[in-house]
Amino acid sequence: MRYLPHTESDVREMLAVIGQPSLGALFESIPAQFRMTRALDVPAAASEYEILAEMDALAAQNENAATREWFLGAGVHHHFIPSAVDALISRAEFYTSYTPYQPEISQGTLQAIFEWQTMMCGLTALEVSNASLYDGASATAEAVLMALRITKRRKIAISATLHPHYRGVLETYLAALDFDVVTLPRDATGRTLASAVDRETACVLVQQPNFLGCVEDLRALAGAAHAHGALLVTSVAEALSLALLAAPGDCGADIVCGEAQSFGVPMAFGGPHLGFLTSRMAHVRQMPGRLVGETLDANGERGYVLTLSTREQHIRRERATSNICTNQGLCLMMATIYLALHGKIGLRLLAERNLAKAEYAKARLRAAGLMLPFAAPSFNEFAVTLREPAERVLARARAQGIVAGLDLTKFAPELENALLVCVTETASRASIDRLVAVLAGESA
Amino acid sequence: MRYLPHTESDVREMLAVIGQPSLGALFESIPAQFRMTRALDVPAAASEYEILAEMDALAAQNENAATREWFLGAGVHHHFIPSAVDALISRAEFYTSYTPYQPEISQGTLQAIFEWQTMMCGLTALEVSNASLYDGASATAEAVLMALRITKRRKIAISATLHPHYRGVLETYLAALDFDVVTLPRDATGRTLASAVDRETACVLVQQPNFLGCVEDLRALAGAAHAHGALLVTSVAEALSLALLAAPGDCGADIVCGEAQSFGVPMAFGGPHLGFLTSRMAHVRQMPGRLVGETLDANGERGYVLTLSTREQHIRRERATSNICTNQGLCLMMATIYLALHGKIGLRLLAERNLAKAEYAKARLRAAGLMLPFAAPSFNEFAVTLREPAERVLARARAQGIVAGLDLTKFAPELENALLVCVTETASRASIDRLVAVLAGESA
Amino acid sequence: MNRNATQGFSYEEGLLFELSRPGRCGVDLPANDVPEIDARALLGALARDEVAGLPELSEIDVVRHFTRISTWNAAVDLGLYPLGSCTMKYNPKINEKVARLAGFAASHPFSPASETQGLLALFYRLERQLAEISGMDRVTLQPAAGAQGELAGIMMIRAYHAQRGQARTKVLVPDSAHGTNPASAALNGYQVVSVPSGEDGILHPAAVAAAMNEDVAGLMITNPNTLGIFETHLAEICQIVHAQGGLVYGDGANLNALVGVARPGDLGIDVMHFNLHKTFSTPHGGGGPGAGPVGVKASLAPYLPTPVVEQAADGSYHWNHDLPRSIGRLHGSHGNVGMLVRAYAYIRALGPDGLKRATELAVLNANYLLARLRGEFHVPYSNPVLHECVITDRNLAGTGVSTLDVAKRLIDHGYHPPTVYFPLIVSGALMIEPTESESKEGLDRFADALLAIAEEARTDPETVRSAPHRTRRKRLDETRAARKPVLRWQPGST
Amino acid sequence: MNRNATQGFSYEEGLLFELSRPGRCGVDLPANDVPEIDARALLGALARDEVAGLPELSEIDVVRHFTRISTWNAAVDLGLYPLGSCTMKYNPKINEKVARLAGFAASHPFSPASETQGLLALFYRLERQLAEISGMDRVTLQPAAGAQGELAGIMMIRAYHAQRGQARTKVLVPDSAHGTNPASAALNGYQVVSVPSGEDGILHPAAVAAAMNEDVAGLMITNPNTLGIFETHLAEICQIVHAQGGLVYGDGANLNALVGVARPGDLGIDVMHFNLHKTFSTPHGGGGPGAGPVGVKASLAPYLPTPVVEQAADGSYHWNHDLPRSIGRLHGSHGNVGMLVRAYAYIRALGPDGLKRATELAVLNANYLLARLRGEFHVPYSNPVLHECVITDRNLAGTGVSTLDVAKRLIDHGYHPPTVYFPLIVSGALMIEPTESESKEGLDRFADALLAIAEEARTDPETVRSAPHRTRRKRLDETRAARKPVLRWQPGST
Ligand SMILES: Cc1ncc(COP(=O)(O)O)c(C=O)c1O
Ligand SMILES: Cc1ncc(COP(=O)(O)O)c(C=O)c1O
Repeated sequence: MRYLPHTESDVREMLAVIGQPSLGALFESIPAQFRMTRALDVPAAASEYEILAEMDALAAQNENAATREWFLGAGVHHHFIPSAVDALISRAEFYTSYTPYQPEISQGTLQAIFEWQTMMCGLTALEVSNASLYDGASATAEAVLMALRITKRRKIAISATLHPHYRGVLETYLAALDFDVVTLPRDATGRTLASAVDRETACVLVQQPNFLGCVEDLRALAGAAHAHGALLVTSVAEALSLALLAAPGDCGADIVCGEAQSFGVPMAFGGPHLGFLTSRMAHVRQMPGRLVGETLDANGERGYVLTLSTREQHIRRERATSNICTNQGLCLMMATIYLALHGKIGLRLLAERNLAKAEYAKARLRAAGLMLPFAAPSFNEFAVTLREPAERVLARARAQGIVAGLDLTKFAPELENALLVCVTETASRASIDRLVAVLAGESA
Repeated sequence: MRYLPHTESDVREMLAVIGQPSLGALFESIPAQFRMTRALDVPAAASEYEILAEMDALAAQNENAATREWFLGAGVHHHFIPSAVDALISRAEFYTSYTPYQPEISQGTLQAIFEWQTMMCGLTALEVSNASLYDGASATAEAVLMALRITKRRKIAISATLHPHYRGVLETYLAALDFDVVTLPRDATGRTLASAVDRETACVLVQQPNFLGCVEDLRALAGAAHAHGALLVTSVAEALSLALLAAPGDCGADIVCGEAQSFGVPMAFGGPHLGFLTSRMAHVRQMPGRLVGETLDANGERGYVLTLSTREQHIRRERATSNICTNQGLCLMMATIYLALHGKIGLRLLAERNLAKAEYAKARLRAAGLMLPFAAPSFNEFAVTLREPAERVLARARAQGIVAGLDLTKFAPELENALLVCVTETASRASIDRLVAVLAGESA
Repeated sequence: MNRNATQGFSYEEGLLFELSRPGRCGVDLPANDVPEIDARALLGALARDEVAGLPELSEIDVVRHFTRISTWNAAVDLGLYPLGSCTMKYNPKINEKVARLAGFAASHPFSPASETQGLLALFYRLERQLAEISGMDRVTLQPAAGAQGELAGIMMIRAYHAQRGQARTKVLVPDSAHGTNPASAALNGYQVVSVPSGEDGILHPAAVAAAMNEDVAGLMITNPNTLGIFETHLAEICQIVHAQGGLVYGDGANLNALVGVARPGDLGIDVMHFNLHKTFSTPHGGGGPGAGPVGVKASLAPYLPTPVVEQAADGSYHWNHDLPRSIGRLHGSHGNVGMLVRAYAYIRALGPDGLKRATELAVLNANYLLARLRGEFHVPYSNPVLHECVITDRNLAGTGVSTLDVAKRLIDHGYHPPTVYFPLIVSGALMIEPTESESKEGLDRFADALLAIAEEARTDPETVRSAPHRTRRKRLDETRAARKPVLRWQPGST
Repeated sequence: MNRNATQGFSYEEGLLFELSRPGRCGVDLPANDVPEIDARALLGALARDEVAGLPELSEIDVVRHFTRISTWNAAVDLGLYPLGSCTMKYNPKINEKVARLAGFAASHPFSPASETQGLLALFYRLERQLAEISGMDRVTLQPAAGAQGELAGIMMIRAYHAQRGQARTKVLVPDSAHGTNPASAALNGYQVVSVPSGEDGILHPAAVAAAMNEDVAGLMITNPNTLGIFETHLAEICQIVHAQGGLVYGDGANLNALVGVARPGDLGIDVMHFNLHKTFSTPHGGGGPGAGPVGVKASLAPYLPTPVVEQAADGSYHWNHDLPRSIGRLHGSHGNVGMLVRAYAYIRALGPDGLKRATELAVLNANYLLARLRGEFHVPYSNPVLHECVITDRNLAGTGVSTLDVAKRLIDHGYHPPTVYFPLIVSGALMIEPTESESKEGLDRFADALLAIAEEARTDPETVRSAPHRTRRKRLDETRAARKPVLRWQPGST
């Protein structure tokens, strides 16, 4: 077997040193009745050539953004990823290493995390960033738990326009715990109403832009939360919006969490992606996840180490701020490279381009006589009201090679025939025009 | 522009240090009438996203072995390439470095070349290998020139079954030089007849297996050559055959040259591939191309350097053994990795598998009533006589997604309706059966 | 010093922000083909002025930066990385390739099942393969790592009890357990009760019996445990827990010691996670992503996270969202799918014989290392070990050299140190997991290095205590980092 | 010493053959689905017994081996690699990606044109782009590197004269020329006549006129020349050569100094090669592959190698093999196609403005470096330079430090040395080509390093003379290697 270096004579020599007669004898600490006497019932070993053929065949059965015109987002966004990202994360030093427990031989990973932390602080206008959480959904759950620990209150006010899967995960995380959840309704413009916040409220949780694509007024929500001593937790599912919208930290958000998949991480059927979390320095000891800090070596040279680990499970065990151990390191590396490539200028331009494309699509849809249900501004995603059930239109679009968006029937049943459309820099004007034609029911 | 780091203020500061007013002023040594006053007429700059779209579209127009059943060889062979090959040559240290002129910071490349040299000596049973030539065709031309230098004779006897493109390149290289060429005919079994060798003959050049797939009797040819003091030059277009056929050096070949594309180098429309050349140590000073040798460093530690460079153009100029400078370094790296992965056991197994697949195809074709024109044994490629012009059969096969081989009409007009078929480890029994069906004119 | 490592030059490289120059950019966008929009005009105060925190670099600056800093890392592809419990085995290159196929990497979780049959088929098959390997009945692939798998498992245990009208409040966790075990139980609202290991490092039925009662929801156990020792009493322990209505959670981090040899499900485990980044070779990525599928016995299947993949009579696959007793969703989408693809390719590569052989060789390697080190190094437990072994610094007492020093000195020999000071029940532990990827020669060189360090601790302790010496950065001051945390770069800070 | 480099650890690694163990193998084949064949039985003495020369290793052994040895190389992605004449510019990552698309990488040269229209279109467009950039009329993409391009060019010159019934026997080559120029001429049967450069490093009309006569087939000239200096008399020189019926070959290795600014064709060059691995950024691969297309004026077009791509009225592309006066074929297939794909992607990325800007910045960088070094280092010629500059060790006379020492000491600072002792007309030359990829800060650090070495040569010459100090291997003994060549590993030799 190609992955296994041992020759038969190696095995013999090693057994002799150990003083055991056979490989089987090494397992005698396992009671005999529990030792398997049959082979595993999995398919026979395959050569690389066969694996590739099988995987090619499986891959070919999945619609994907490489071969379709793509307008489906809803928390997982199709953005172009510069080739340098994959080239660099393919450095074995990055992808075949592990958590940088031994800083002297992990400075590459550590420095990149420190750079990531710095960039996320800048993008969210907060003071501390951790080194990733699993995904936007669990990061949001962790952010709420952090707010609960900070405030020691027991009520959570959640915007109705939070991504339904984020809400789902949050509810799963909270199920066993004794907290009250209230839902903040949205107004007719598509934005969250800060009702129901009171002295019991630990935090107001709002998504920016929200699940329906609307840009929330974070300052107003922060005002409402802070007026009662509650925290504002802002969840960001489309991280690129951070380059264009007022930074949550500047608007009063105390914790910003969410999903940074848009920063160079493939959609990949939803994962692995990149949960993030930033907060004020005052709350750092309640933060979940790893943190990298600057220090000096024995020669006084600058270097980086994992730090403040007394928050973490491997030190604090049941009193840890989270149970997370393995996180999304390589996705963080992708995003760090992606952000470094785009930089201050490129990320802004890209965000503006997303805005322009989406605004163009909105204008064309309106011109085609379709209704956009919300008056609130949007970034690169918005709802549109179709003339017939979205399911039918989606099927027609697919037949033309267009993945037109997300049917909102299940997620926002109050909106009839609504479709959530995401328009990123990857959509050309011509393909937007084709989208509009099929959504408006014009023949192609 | 993403590749260019200079900011406008960098440019200004640098010009100030240089003492020039503008970038244009740097070009004043070019007479004004020759300076362009218009922009180049090439397409406007494209973003990565646009380049990828354009290249995807161009690539999609080419039939290729990833999407077809493939039986076309004739010097460019479809073999499976283990993923580790590309992963490793994608190390920037390998592909963004150059010729290892400075050995202290090029030991990676140098050691790999030394390993390649060792392996090629073993495979060909000769004593010295160079560090690549452009391709099999030019390596063959260089081998003949080397034989001419060694023997100081002026006649070359070339087998009629040498790859026609190798013959073409050889004739191009020889055109200006004053040498005589005679062609050694093939016998009815498909093998070269060693007629016309005499005391004037510098070398007998024969391909093994020959262009028509037949395995030559090198010992007999070596005998004929050596009897007249001529050298035997053996050209190998399918390097994998070296793992199965009697090693040319053991059969008396004095120089072995050819193409090692089969060792992990993509077909890529014919290049870049990997010319190789091995010879006896006695002739090393007549060898073209780079050589790596072992030495010691100032501390007495083993290391590797380019050596015997007095043969080369950068030292010897017009008296060099060849004009080659940039060679096929990264292809050599691919092949070195490929050979290391396969190793002694794997390469033999692979060669045996090629033999078995081709023999199966031959048996099935015979069973289907088709004639195989040659009695000589073959390795993984052979000619078959069809019932109608190959062109027609090839078109029918293509319609079924099968690239069935090379129409020999142009290359061996004496063989009517002949097709050259290459069957490697990549062909399953089922796909060979489909091939046989279409070649035999059975309906699919 | 052996010839595994020496000294060479190393590049220096500042932080991205220090390299930044106003006006540089490493990407170009296509020409804009739609009307420009003035964000400030459209959004007013909802827009930000300019982006903060990002550097300005050209493409080559970025490529050089990350290529250079990468060279400061140790990695499996560069040498032995014997972190105990982490299973740093070889990450096959083919797996990296297949995970990047557009049909996987550019697919979307909201694409309907009918348009993603290849992925659903892969999920379906991988689930069944993991179930077969572990002896469990059903598997969810959703958890993003082992710890999230633990959380999911404990949630299912809670739901199971709740369904029976029981609000149990405690979870038993052996003192040798990994930190995620108590943390996961606590995160799920349970009170953690630590159960002491016996003198022989394993859990004894009596200790469990003493702690077990009807207030205990279950026991979390790692088998083989974090000492690499098989929990020989596990079956009996499971019976004790089950007898009181409790369930047993298996931490599958060490499943690589059992694959093809024994199945946790057969031993009495009710629910367990798999770390695909350990046993099933998906790369560790400098800290993730991993994947932490969870297998359950049929009794817990109703509580699995939603959705689950099912196959219809016509052979097609679909998502079933309708599990009324499900604990709900754990991931925004379907989990770390890219890792599932790699793990599937790994299982396909090895097949039944290869999987078992990998287990045997992993266990052979750990035992061989232990045989070579025993005597010179103190071995805290005499039980036979499986895939990893623990030694300590006890024999170095008096030299002033501690486990940390031995670890740092290993770096000079070109080795990533083992896990240190874990498990907590062993003072000065060095927990070594060579995995099956290591050859005999490689192990011999590593053992030689450890033995040389033990010798050096006696002859030249200061050299060991001040290690590493060959790295670009010498020993880093972790205390300083924690005392006055600097967690981001700020203008003027360099 | 500045902070571009320091010391860190480096892995040691033996030769593949030293790591080999009987029985290991790094690949598995699919199960055989056809009857086994006994090669010995079928082939008798035509078969070999067993394979010699190959090691036996598992996949991880091979991966580690090449990963480790790779770390001993300098590379463009790690830092400045200012080899003069070699144009070690940034190799964009997108080009690596597109060259690997199956439609390019898995295509076959014998597939008919109708089935490979994408590739033919790319050939057609790239030919036209190179013609436009150079001011030539037609281009062949077949030559595999610059030297083969020279050979092709000289062959076309010969064919041109032959067509006119002339058997000219000589080719003029300036003394500053690269070694491939005389070698290519000689390989094509010409006698090489060296033409001396003037005091100012460039070629003077008088020198050419003195050597030119009707026995001379042509002149090979590099412009800017290997000193980085524009051949200001080139137009007049071309006239002199043309007047006597000769042709002028342009060595295009330094075309990157002219792209978008001036065109060799406009200056009177009749035939020239392009090094796509220099001007057009295809990676140098540790010594290749490159690609050396050749452009010609219409007068030489009949002699182009066959086949050439042509476009039909319907827009489709085909191969034209029917060039009766062609010099014939130079490559077994169509040349180093993978490099053509990359070069095409590069030209597309830059466009007309980017191509020109790259030229300007390359020239800016060389001039800036020279401005920073002049004074401290001796500059042999005062003419303005374009894309590269030459300095010498003359100012170090008396310190015992030579160009070689300076080069080796640069390694300690983390830089690949420039080309040394070339061009031959300059004693102790250091020929520096920074390319446009280098930023101002990067150049400043490099200049600081060179200046520090000059200073060190005075204060501590021994340190310079024994450099490099920071590398895994110290200065290697090249004389020893040549004296008793060991060109392969043999059993027992370690
Ligand atoms: C024994 C044990 N349990 C649980 C975990 C947690 O798994 P993960 O890191 O995948 O979350 C680990 C990981 O190191 C472990 O070693
Ligand atoms: C001036 C000059 N001419 C010709 C060549 C030869 O080109 P190639 O190496 O592509 O064969 C070179 C390469 O170094 C060169 O610098």
